[in-house]
Amino acid sequence: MELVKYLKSADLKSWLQELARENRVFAPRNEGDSVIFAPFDPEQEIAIVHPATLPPKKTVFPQSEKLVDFTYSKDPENLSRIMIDGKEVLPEGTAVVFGGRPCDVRGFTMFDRVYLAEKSTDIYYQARRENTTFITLACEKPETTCFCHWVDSGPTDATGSDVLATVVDGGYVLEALSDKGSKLLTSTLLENGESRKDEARKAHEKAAELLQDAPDLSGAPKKVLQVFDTMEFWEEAAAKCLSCGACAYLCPSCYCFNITDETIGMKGTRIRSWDNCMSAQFTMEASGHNPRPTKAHRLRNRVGHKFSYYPDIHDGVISCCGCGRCIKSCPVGTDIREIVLQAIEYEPAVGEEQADEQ
Amino acid sequence: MKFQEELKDSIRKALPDLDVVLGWCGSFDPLHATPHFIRREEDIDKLEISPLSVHNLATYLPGLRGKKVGIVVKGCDSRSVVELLQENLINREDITIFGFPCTGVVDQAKIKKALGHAGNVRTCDISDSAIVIQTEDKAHSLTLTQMLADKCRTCRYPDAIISDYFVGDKIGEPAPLETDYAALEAFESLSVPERFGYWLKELDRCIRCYACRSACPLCVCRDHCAAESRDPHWLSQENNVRDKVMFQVIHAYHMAGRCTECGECQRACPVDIPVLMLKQKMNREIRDIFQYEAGVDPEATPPLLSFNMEEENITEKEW
Amino acid sequence: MPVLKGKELRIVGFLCNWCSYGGADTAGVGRFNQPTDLRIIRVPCSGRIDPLFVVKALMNGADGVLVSGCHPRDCHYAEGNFYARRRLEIMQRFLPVLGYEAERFEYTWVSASEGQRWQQVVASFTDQIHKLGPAPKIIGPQAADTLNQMAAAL
Amino acid sequence: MNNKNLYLPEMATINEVIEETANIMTFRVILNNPDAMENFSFEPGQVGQLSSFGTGEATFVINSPPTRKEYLQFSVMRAGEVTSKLHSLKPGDQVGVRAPLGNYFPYEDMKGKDILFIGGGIGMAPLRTLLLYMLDNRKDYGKITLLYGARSPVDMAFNYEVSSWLERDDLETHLTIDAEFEGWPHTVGLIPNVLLDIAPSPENCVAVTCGPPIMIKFTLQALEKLGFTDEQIVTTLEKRMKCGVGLCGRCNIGTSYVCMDGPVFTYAQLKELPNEL
Repeated sequence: MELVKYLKSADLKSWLQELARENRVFAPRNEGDSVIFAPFDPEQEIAIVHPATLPPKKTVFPQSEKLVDFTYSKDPENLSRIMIDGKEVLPEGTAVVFGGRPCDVRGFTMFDRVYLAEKSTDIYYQARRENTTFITLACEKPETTCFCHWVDSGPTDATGSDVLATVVDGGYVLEALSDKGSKLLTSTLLENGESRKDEARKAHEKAAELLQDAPDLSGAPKKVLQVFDTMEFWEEAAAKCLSCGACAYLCPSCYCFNITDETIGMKGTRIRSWDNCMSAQFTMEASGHNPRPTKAHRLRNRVGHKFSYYPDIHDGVISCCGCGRCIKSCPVGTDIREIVLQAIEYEPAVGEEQADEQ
Repeated sequence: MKFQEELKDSIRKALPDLDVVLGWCGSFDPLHATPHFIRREEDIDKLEISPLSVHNLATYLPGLRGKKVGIVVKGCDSRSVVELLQENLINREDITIFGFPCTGVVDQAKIKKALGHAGNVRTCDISDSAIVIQTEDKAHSLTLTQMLADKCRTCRYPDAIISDYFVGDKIGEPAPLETDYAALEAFESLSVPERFGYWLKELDRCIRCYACRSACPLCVCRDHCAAESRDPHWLSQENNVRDKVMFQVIHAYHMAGRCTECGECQRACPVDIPVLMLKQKMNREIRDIFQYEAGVDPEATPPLLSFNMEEENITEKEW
Repeated sequence: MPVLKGKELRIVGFLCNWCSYGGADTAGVGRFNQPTDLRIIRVPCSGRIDPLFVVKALMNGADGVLVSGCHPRDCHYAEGNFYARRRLEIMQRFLPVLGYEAERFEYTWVSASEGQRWQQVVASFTDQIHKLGPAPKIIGPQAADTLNQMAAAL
Repeated sequence: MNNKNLYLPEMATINEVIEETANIMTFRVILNNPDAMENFSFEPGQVGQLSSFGTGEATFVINSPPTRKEYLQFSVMRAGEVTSKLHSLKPGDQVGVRAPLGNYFPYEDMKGKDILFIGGGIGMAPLRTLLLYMLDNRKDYGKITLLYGARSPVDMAFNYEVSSWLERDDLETHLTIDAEFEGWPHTVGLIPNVLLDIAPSPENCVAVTCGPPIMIKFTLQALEKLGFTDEQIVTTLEKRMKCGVGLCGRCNIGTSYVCMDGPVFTYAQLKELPNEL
């Protein structure tokens, strides 16, 4: 059932407009000096030449979303008694996300293992995930901050995507990778793409050739855990960290959240919003105790979760897709690659080893 | 930089008495620098001072209180140090300041724009007048003055205001390349709905990472910020532009009479939101009313912590 | 003074407990006719007012904000209104950069005995806000209008 | 896949409020949906998210035993925003309940063994569930000993039950307070010291302990001194939680999520975890 189509560059907007009749369509566009995913607007240029500043994470995992709407009302029989009614607010409609990169979309597979787990399925996430179709754009060349191939992926890895689009002369080769993807490729604007498959294949090979050698991270889960108690390691790694949340919010695979109540008058909402483990409040307990009191503790959790805890639980899969946004957009250039490699290479000082043995 | 070796010598001399010296070194690509924490002798060699030394390292000082810290400062950074001293947020005797004559730092956003894309920089050579950047397919020669951060184009304090070591020759009072607040004034000439709409549009893409706050050397509440407080409940966690604008107003107001316009808030923003303008507006009004400038005199009393019975430049409304 | 014609707008007033709240009371007791757009929040002192209250009120749907305290030198806490004057003046000058007319916010001084002055202040400020019309709304049912207006302006 | 909404609480009504101490209140709540109440089942040690809409949710152990089904009981110590709000509630007020969550005490494995409960302050709440459950199934367990300590007599929650526990001859109860207090007929001394004085035998015994971190630290040392092995010691942990179902990412200690893999851990399990309590 392999379905391959070809779309002329000139027809891209028309095709997205067709798709927008039945779906909410998101595509990257310029906003100020940044490129972000926004509802497709035929009046605006689609910015797909380079990876977007923000991944399309919010299309499935919004920056904030309603979980429960609640209303207060007075009990007619006892006016001093306030009754509360809570109603779930579930996401509706279907969406198409065009122009994400392989790393961006692969990020959702990190969510899937957690949010779609049998024992605790998150129906909000599930509804969006199942109703969103990803047309992913294969990368032509890596940026300096790209390291998808370090984490068992690559510039044309379509894991998690429904259609893989490859730039070829004059347009795009579109390969359906799922039933959802096939269903999108029915437009009359699309030509049969069989004859251009080779061209796409060649583009994929070229992209792979441009990658530099990747270090072996298979030892990372164990090694990162080994330095857990070496606070000097984390203090040095976190020294320049500002403890903001940019890395987490730009990360396609960071999935932590907060739940808060917001009320106006007799109505309110329980919302879920992005949260990040670099924030001091994240683990701050009401008693004032904080299990991760400094940025070193918090960075340890961030790196530990991605490169040790998550792979330990989920068959060795590193919860990082190598998009490099956390490096590129970090206000102080913290490089997670460097930290992981340092952890792998870390040799405890001799005195310390002795202390451990005692 | 000519004085870089001299600076390294000064640091080498001072390091034995210090826990750490803050400087800059190379980063993930040749176009970027990153803060460098010099703890050991061998770290000194990595120090690099250049127009890429954009970060205001004073941001780290309050967090290092209690330690003996050396810090390399540009003129603008030194104003943040002065302000922190003025507010008793750091102890002068714990800080060793290394100054140098700063000829300006780049604005990465301008370079990105000039290159079209800055993701594949191979080399970057900076001379007194030009930045030559080699990307994977092309060499770009950019005029340094055009790539300078706006704050450098209007700079009046190129030499550190206070320092314990100063390397190189002081520049003195430079001729600014631009007049202060020209962009702000252009913005103010827009219509009311245009101004209102501008912020809604620009801040809509804010992801509330609060890098603007975390990078700010004078946002010293750190883990107790109004942004996340539930009591008082200034902001909701909803993704709405109202709360994003409100946070920027809170930031600007909390900086009133304190902000030195180092521009870290805007530089840190991962989605390039021009948030510095709000602080500039606040500063210009404070300058006009109180003839006050933050971060130039550790002994000065900030305008909002004092008053006059009769305010010379405040005209109250007649009813 | 006649009540202003047309739709009532929403004006938030922050009044200090010692002077202006008393002044408003005096105006009421004296039956001085006033427009009814103003909603009063009593605070201990004008020095208690964080200028951010003003912005918060505007962003949450107020069309105008009025702050009134004791006359300079008459502050119950001696100096509260002197500090307030500096802070509020700065905020008033700041508002235009956000896209709010500076005139949407005023601060003034009314003593407990100045019922007449209070009437004058309320009437004049209400009139001022009506001339400006409703402030743009960021949230609530009218938010869509703002976005359209904004799109048109840009 | 099940399609249950993980975040939608069952609405419940507060049936009774008991002021335990100056900062601890106990709430007995009944789910508004009679079927849900009827079919509600949980294991001793499991927790629930109790919420006051408009303020938020917080995690508390269900401290009524599963064998007593007329209400769900939560004891709440005032500390933050949610607990302060809960403390203002009265019978008849509405709350949300998401429960049961987490694991539970291995009461099946404890059958036939002697049980030693060591509770400090509000830490008595999770122990109460298991204690009452065991008292309701008394013949399944060997000797049961309770050591319950609080700062002072007025800080002792569940006072009204403690007297009946003292009277039982199938339960050995020791009460202790930190410092001398006029009219206090029981022991005075810190829990770990009193524990060493009582010196219960570790043989065929399981120690179940909960309390403030500092108490736990020294109690564990005392238990080790008495010869208890790590496997013989069971405790419960507490972390800031939001989702309660292993997603939101704040309660993990390395790979273990306190909300899913806990809150009940043996000391042996705790020692396996990275040190991030």
